[in-house]
Amino acid sequence: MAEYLFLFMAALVIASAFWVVFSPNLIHSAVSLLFTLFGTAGLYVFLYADFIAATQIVIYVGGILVLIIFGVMLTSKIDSPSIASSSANQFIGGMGAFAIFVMQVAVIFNTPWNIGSEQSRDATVGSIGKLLLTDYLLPFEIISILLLAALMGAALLSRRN
Amino acid sequence: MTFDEIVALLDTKASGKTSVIEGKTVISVSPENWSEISAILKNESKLNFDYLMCISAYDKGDNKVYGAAYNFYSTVNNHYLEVRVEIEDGISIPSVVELWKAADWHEREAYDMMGLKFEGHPDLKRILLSDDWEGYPLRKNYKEPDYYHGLPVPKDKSYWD
Amino acid sequence: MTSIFDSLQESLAFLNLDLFMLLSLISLLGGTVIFLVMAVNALVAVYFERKVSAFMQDRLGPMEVGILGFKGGKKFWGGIGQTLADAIKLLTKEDILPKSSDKFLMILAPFIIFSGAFLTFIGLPFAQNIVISDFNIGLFYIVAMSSVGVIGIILAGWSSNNKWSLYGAMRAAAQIISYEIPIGLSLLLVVIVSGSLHLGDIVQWQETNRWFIFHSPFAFLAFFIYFISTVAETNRTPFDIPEAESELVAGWMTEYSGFRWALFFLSEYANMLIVCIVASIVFLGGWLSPLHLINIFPESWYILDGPALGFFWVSLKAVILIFVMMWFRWTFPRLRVDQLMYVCWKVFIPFALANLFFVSLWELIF
Amino acid sequence: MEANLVDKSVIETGEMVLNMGPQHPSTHGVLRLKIHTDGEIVSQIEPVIGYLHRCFEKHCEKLSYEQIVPFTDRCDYLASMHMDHAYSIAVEKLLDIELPDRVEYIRVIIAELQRIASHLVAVGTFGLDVGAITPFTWTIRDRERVLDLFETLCGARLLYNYIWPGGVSHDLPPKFIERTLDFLDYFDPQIDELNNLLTTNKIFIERTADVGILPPEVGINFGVSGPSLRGSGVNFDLRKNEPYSIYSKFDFDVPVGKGEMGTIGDTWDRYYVRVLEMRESAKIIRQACAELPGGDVHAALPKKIRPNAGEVYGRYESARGDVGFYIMSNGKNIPMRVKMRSPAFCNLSVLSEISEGWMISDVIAILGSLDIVLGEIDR
Repeated sequence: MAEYLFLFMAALVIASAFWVVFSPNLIHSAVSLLFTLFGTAGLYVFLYADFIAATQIVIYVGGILVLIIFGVMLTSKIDSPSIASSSANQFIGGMGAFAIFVMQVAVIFNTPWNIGSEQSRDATVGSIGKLLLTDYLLPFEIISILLLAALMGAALLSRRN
Repeated sequence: MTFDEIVALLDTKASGKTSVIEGKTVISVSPENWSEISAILKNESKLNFDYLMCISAYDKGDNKVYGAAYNFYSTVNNHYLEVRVEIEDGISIPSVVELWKAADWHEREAYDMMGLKFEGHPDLKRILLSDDWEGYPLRKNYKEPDYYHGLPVPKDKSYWD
Repeated sequence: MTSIFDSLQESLAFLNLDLFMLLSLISLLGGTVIFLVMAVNALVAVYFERKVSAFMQDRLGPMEVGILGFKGGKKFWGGIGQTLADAIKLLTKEDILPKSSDKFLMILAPFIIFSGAFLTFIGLPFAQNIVISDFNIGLFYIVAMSSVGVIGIILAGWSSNNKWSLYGAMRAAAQIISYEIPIGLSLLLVVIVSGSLHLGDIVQWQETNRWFIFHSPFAFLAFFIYFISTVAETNRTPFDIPEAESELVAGWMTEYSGFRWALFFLSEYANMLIVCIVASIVFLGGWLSPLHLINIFPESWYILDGPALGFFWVSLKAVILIFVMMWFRWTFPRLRVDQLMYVCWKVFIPFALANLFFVSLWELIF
Repeated sequence: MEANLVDKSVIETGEMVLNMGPQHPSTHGVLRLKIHTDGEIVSQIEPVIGYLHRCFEKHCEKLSYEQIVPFTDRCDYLASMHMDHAYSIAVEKLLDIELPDRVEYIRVIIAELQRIASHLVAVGTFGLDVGAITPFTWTIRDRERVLDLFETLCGARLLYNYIWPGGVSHDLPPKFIERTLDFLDYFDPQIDELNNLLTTNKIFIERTADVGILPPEVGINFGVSGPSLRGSGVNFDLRKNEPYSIYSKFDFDVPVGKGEMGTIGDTWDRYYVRVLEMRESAKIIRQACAELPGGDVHAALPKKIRPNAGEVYGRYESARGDVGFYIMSNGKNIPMRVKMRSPAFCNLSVLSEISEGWMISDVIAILGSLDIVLGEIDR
């Protein structure tokens, strides 16, 4: 059962990711990203990372994807429902992508995966919270300062004059 | 001020350029003098006609002479004046939009319905009828078109029967 | 806390199905239950809203349509079948797709919005054990899922190829994303105090201590911030600017008709129910009986307090909150879009943040 | 932190033309507004009118003076009595006749009732424009009572054809005065209720105060009249300034905008002037009902009205403002030219001027506060 579901999720992620790249319409790409992100959230659930899965949805789907769609709409004529995407430098891009692909495959086959039996875990929220406020406090704070700076920058940009 | 006082004042300011229509309390102005007289009506502090109530275009019925009747009122001095500017077909009347913004739409209506041209109007185009309408419907010699955009115009009830 | 999912799994064990079949069957059953809840909720809530508005506006509201010959007469129940008739009408109506719209997205959008509401219901308890699936991070899950719908709204507005729809979508996106923050911050208060994201635990906390709204003055304020923000989140008056009828015709729904419009409607009322149930669980003691608030009733009354009546109490609290939302709608004019943003960013968020700080202090001191 | 920190040309935004109407919930009829917007901010508005043009003025040149009355009804269909009254006054001025006292009193009572009815619609739909639905149903409920009165009066509820040149079509029905007074007793508390629900509502004030300010001199220059001009603090009401009919006999005030909630001449002021005017109208009706004389309801007129050659410009204070009928006669029984000066026509022309820089929502509120009726604008 779990296997089928995993395969379904993985297929969803890959297929929608393909469509993100190949769709001729930018908005369709962005919508396709919705399914990719959802599928990724599903994969997190398989890793017993329920909190991360929910975070994935609230931040990526509810926040960043909305931002992306806004961005796409603002880059072109906003009131026409066909925003075409075109690709330039296909050859160089293809080469780069291929190189990364080869690298990833190499990494996958060279990593000593620790495959064990299925195990269930308790809620992860508590431990995430503890880790964030103890071991990883500095990165956490740095990220919040970065976000604050981004927030102020956005406010500055959007202000007239 | 009464009508006679207004006429007397206008005579001192612009002598010979206005005349009183016989038997009526109406001033008649020729189109050449109209821009001068209208400025006096608006700016002379004793007259101070700040409120242009109405511009009525009319057709004398002889296919030649058309006129515009301006009804002025002063909200400061509470007096009233009617001025007429009569023209022969084809001659334009100086626009008074600069002095009274209310004249904007009234002059457009007069143009639309009676075909009076107002010189100096910022945007003299049809207001009530569609832009491609032919003829000026309130002229006495106006003939209803037989076709409008290729559709027959129903002229009597038999059309529906 | 057991969930419907678990209990179904137990009670269907006699069928001796393999796990895959069993889980599929249970998922299907659970989905049907949610869909029924949403549909019945929409039917009842729309009828309720019409009657409430009629009452407030010196009208009678629907009086003609009945069910099976029962019309309700000239009482409050007159026209009891009206919403059912409307639902049937909507389902049989022509489905119009404008010629120059983005058809794929226009068809997809209502389903995304609907899924947002639908998925939220999975983790939403109606009473102690009446929840489709009991999540450890229930509260966070609900917040996460209710943020999915906004994508559907943007897509619906944009794909219609109508400027009014686009305005509605832009306004809706800005509004919903903004108001998620005060909602999240108010709920975080509860999480800090009760120490859990699990809705059962939160109610448990309230049982051993007191209703959350009476926890501290800050919690009381948090409830109001939460409630008003949810009114904005569900796009209801006075925050209905995304579909402001007198300005944007119908906002992002302008070009929709028939069944897909019905989905919008369904999700809208479902969202209303969701936020009100969350409010009643998180702040108003959930399935705890309010009789405990004042201990003056004879012992025998506390029979009303048993688990069977949990559903009743949750619904009662939610219905009261829904009524308040309707009351808002038929009383207030609409805010302007900049005023709406002002209320969110300059009033609610600072207050919610201060609230968070003070409630943490409160917890440290007391 | 100066502007040159950001290169504006990179993120420049374009202007969008938004077509509001002719089918739109809050254009109060078939009005079309071409709105040039930058985001929500309106930079320019071009009203496009004429969708309801019914050639009123051309019809008038084919009809006798009596036959025109039903057409005037249809100009301002929310204040038909005012249109009839205005036209009748102009024709009577042209004929130079005296009317029986009873006619004048009846006309004043009816006209003020009509003003209440019309302002109720204006106030209610204005609430609707800013999103408050309940005040609309309440005002419509009260307007219904006025329409009921008119129905007993002449059988019609919208287009009355009641006030004719030289009189009214028939005398008041029995108990009309009692019923009118009953209505007024009922109506006074309703205004307080409306004020509680809408006028003093915080959101309503936020939406309307300081929005769409019409300075008095701009209003006068654009020919704005009626409550829309009085909202700017201009004390200009033809019933006081140039009393026609018998208005000089009555004691009433002319409410003007005082800027209580914001600036003088804002949208709230224009709204509130209408609310106050309803009270003043009630005051006039009470006085007129108390003094109503007996007598005939028709002046002695020949069967065919045939004025001498000449022209007249009759002014009248309708619910929307200064209605003018410019009638030119050439001595026949049909007029040579009838020009109607429509108050809403002039009021609408100021819309673009006062709504620049405001948001789309504000434009709706400003348009609502001008209280236009398209039947009258397009004629």
